Amino acid sequence: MAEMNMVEAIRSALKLEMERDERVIVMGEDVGHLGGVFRATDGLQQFFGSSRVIDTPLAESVIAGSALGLAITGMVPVIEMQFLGFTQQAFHQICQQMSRVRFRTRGSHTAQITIRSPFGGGVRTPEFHSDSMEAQFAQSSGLKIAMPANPYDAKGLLLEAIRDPDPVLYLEPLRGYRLITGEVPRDDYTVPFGRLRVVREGTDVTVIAWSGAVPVAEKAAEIAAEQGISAHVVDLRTLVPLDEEGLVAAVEKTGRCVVVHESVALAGFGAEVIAFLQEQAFYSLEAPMRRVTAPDAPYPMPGIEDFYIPTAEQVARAIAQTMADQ
Amino acid sequence: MAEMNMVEAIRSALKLEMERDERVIVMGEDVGHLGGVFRATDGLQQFFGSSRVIDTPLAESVIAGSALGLAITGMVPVIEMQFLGFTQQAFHQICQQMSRVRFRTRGSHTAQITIRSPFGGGVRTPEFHSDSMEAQFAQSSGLKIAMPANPYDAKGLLLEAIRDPDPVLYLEPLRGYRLITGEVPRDDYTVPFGRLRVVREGTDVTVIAWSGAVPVAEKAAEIAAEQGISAHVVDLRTLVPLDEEGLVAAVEKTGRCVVVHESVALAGFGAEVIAFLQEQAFYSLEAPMRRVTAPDAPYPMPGIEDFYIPTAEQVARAIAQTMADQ
Amino acid sequence: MAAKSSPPTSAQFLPDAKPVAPVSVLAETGKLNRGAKPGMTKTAVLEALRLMMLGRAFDTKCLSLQRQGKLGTFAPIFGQEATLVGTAMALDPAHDWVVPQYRELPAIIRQGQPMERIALYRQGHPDGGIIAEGVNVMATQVSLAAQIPHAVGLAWGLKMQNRPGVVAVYFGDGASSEGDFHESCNLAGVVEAPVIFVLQNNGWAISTPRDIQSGATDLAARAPGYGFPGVSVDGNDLFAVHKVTAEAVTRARAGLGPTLIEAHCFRMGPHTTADDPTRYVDPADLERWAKRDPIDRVQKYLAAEGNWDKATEETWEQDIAAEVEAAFEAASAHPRAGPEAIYEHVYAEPTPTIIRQRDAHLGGQ
Amino acid sequence: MAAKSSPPTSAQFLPDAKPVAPVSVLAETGKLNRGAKPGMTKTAVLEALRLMMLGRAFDTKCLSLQRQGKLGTFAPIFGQEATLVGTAMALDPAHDWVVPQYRELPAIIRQGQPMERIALYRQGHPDGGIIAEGVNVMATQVSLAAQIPHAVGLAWGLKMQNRPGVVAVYFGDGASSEGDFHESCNLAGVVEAPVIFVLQNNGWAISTPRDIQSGATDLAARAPGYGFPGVSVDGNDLFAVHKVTAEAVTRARAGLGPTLIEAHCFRMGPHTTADDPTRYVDPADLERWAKRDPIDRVQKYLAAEGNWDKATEETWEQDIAAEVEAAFEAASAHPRAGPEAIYEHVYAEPTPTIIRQRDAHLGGQ
Ligand SMILES: Cc1ncc(C[n+]2csc(CCOP(=O)(O)OP(=O)(O)O)c2C)c(N)n1
Ligand SMILES: Cc1ncc(C[n+]2csc(CCOP(=O)(O)OP(=O)(O)O)c2C)c(N)n1
Ligand SMILES: [Mg+2]
Ligand SMILES: [Mg+2]
Repeated sequence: MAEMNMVEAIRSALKLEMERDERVIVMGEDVGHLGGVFRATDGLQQFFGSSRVIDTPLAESVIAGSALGLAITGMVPVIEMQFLGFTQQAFHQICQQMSRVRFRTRGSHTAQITIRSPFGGGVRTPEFHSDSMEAQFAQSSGLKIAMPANPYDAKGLLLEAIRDPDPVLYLEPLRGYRLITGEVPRDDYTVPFGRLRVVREGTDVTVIAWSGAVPVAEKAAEIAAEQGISAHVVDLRTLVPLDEEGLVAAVEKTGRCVVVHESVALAGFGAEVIAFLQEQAFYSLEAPMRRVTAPDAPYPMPGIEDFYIPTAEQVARAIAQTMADQ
Repeated sequence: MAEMNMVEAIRSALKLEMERDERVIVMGEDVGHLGGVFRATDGLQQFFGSSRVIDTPLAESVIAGSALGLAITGMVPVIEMQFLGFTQQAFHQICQQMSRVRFRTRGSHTAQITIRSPFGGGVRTPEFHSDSMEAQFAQSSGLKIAMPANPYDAKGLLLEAIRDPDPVLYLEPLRGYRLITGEVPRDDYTVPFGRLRVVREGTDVTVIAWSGAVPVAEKAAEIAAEQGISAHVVDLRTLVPLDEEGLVAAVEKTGRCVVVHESVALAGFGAEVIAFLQEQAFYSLEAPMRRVTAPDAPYPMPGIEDFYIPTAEQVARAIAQTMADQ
Repeated sequence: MAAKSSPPTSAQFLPDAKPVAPVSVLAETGKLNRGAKPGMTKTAVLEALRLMMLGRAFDTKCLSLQRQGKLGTFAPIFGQEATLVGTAMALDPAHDWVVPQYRELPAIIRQGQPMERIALYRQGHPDGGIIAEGVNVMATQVSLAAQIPHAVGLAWGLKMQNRPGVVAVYFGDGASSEGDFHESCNLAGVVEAPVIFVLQNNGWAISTPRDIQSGATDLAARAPGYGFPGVSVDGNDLFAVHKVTAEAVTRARAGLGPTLIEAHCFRMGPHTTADDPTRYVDPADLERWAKRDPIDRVQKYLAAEGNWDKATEETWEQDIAAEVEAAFEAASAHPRAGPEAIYEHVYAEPTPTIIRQRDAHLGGQ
Repeated sequence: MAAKSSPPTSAQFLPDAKPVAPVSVLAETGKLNRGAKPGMTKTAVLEALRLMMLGRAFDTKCLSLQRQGKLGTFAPIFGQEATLVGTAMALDPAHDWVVPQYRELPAIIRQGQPMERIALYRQGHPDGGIIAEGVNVMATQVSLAAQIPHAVGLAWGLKMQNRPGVVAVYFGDGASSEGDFHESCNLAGVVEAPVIFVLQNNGWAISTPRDIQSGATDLAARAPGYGFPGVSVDGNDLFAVHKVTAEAVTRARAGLGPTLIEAHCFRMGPHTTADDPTRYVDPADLERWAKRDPIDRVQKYLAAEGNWDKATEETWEQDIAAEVEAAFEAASAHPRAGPEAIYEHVYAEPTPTIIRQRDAHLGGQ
């Protein structure tokens, strides 16, 4: 065990897996010599050489697209997309090509590829750097989506992702890169996909979050506790596959639910969570489920981004309102 | 009034608006000399000349991106994207650029652009040609989404779209291009955005659909009627803006709801509709709302696509199940 | 184009005033150009001819099935046979790869993909997507240019692993306008990937003619902008196409990186069976290009050498027709796919969501 | 690179063995090359120098504010002044457009955008995005190469309407690897749009050096592949940059279409204030390029002509500093933005959903 922040946990997983499996390569913009703009790949090129830790030209579509070719030759590419907002340029390669190659060829060709990318706001970045767009990828059948909220899960889910025979979009909460720390085993372990994590046990209302929204939900639960409300906080960990059983159980437990995420509300993944629960746990519901999200507006300029990102206070308010609903 | 099919109604709107407003230009792959692969722009180049009806190189991103530049010079581009599946190549230009230019410049620059595109299955097309991806665009604040289900709305919504000062994604149900016919005024009229249409009055259960799913919902309502169930069918017409009031009223009326769409279930727009209604009409709900959608798999090969697209029978079954729920 | 460059400019890189003369070996008459050599053994020429004829026969059969409503939309190769076969014959199917767009039938067959699979694909059967074990081809690509990045990745991977293969990736003049073309060429130039970009300039992208597709006189002229050679070749000349591809293969195997080949040919048929080219193709062009027919040309060459006559042609045509027939019969005998096929191969293991949806669906809900 | 082209090939388009000599007018010493003319009036040279100095002073100020935590991340122009000003000075702000990436401060100022707006933008204020009435610039572009299609559309639109304008679009060597670069150049070539592609090759894309960015010897060599001229120019040479841009403007105004300019310069500062270039930039390179400083060079030239001296330099620096100071003061006096700004300008009219969300938000929910 060692105390690590998110970036360190990610780097530790990359290093471990590259040592264990020589098919694994790391590629992307500035990942090599510089070690990534957030240093997630720091030292890897020095250790593994520039044939395994590869600086690419600035071209997201061919980064994703060539990874599919590389995978077909038996390599296991781990791509860093510098910011999630810039995966839009590679949308067709990710969503239509690598995600569907298995389906299209009935398993003849597959895409064991991991795409790592930071996302989310709160660090005063320029436009696009803070965009949360996990829901846009969720429609792409064939792609898995992992979104760790803490260093332990970051390492375990990344190892699971790299070893997964299918393409995985692995999203990292930028704001938490250095802020979120925790105990992480030095050795090999994986966190299975499709199992949510109970962050905090509670009895009155279930709060569902993932990635950077988990600490917000936790803090809201503390505020709620001061008001005498016991919030049950769960972290989805992976959106695809979704822990259907776990979700239903978590909501049946309290009969009330608040979903928190950083992307806009409209057609966000929170809508899917609510629609699913509404179908599967309707009769346990004592009040309408609520969403706390960004408003349906583009991510704004740094000067006003604090008004845009859901806060613990907003979540706490939603919890209180949900409790007040009959 | 004249009897028109969908393609004719669309063409009639284009022609009318190009005559009325000389800033309007039509551009895209094969829209000029050929008149579009589905003939939606047939005859327009002959009539308006090749400087207003423009065949472009095969490059979706610059088609969308150059339209933004054109709009800033005061032109009003109406783009045809040959199939919705191929807008993924232009995703960053549509979702990050044209949709946000107003927000970014606080209204200094705007994007009066319409993007027309066919989508949806049932006509045995090759891969990607049938993909339904409206929900992926719905996360892009700044973009409006219109999805007409019949020739009257097709013309009226298209005229509204072209005149709207904001970018509009206007999606056309491929399967219905020639199959769906109806009376259409020859003259100028618009159908306002954000007002759903009641397709069929009913009292027991509300069925919500848009575009190509509307006829499916209608047929299901007929089947249900034979079983003594009175279905209230509504057509959203536009997803953005959403007719919030109309939706709540439609569901409060019956207390039961089935949402039908052709895209995959996961994070589809049906999830948003259900999440919204769950928040706003919870206390009227007598049973869980249900979704009838494509399964969470890529659009399959033509030989099995009939198993993939939601059928009236499946919707009727969902209606019956919803009625059976206590 | 020359006019475009005036007034005087300091520019060091000027567009050519007119297209370069494409590499040519076998004249339209079926005679070798003066001093030119076929560059293929007699056996290879016969194999190539057979593949070209097979390709054409297969599509002719498909066209008739399609008209009977027994087949979905497809893109016939008519007229492009020499480009496809000339390139493919320069490859070693054991090591080299073919990455197709959707109009590369004989190249795929030459790599070893069973014709039956192709028939199945055209019938709309999901199993038509299966790539036979050990066959170095990628699946049909419907999204234009999207295959080009894959090909670069394949070539790069082979190089990383010191494997001997070279990758030939096919795409059209239309596809060459897509961003993926550029990003791929550029990456390939940086990593010196053993990849050959086969740009089939058949004059059309559906109804869009070449001069609306690009302002460049030669699309092969793009290669130096990525640091590798580009060559313009008569795409209806089997020997010329084979020659320039063989050179590109040699360069790639020697570690010298990519080549861009622009093969000038003409789409003699419809874009796909859903298209009506009489709306936009000038019949005079068709006539002109018909005289340059790639199959005819090789048959004339062989006949002049005493290796081809009407009788042989008839026997071959019968054999080939039988082979095509057999492929379609085998495909038709393949068990039909049911709804369960939708839920298979989405992931290596179905997710709980997929299992729930499948069970509901197959259970009749 | 020459080695790359062997073994012998039939290719007609071969990459250059080494880069061409960039167009040069004013030597590093500040002396005109033999027979060369500045090509700008004295007044224009002084205006250009002032803009270059202003650009550098603005960024120096920003850097110090940023270090004090009073400013967000930004990309300084250090070293690229001559490329930016030499191109901008060839434009007519009344008709011509500047479409920037994010490192084009003096070009935008020259077009007429008030410095105060730029200061506001850097302070993270949403109103920093407002383009002043009648100023022909587009907004800062953060998504690389995404502005290039816009520029082509702008130029095309001006041409369609027979308006006189020309569009200069700026982007980096890194951005030139994006698909949008290619699609834009290609469309511009087809429609002969009056657009000038200003590729600022500053040697780096964050930490990625030019030779990982492309295998091409010259990026300007890409132009013929789109049917228009490409020119390589010393980007630290104000006169050379101005000359090739003026030629491109003349061509564009004459209806002869686009030009691609590759300006060779060097990023003397960090990529952005979030970057630590000491991790990857060789100090020897910085030293070498420091000797080629674009401002210094023009000052030397003017001094030799008797139009510049230390005293003038000091006065200018003080004036410029005051101007920059005033811009930041004006920006700081701008009313702060509140949460309501998030809900404004999403659409021309807010949708019911936005109104509901806004009311809930501002109502404290
Ligand atoms: C990304 C994308 N955009 C549009 C289409 C629709 N489409 C199919 S084929 C075609 C023309 C292709 O032309 P070309 O690349 O020259 O190939 P050819 O058909 O001539 O062999 C178009 C526009 C597509 N399949 N993919
Ligand atoms: C589409 C996209 N991908 C990645 C980034 C992240 N990024 C910002 S600047 C930069 C390097 C840009 O290099 P270049 O185009 O040469 O411009 P320069 O910064 O040198 O002026 C990168 C990778 C981005 N902003 N946009
Ligand atoms: Mg073509
Ligand atoms: Mg650069």
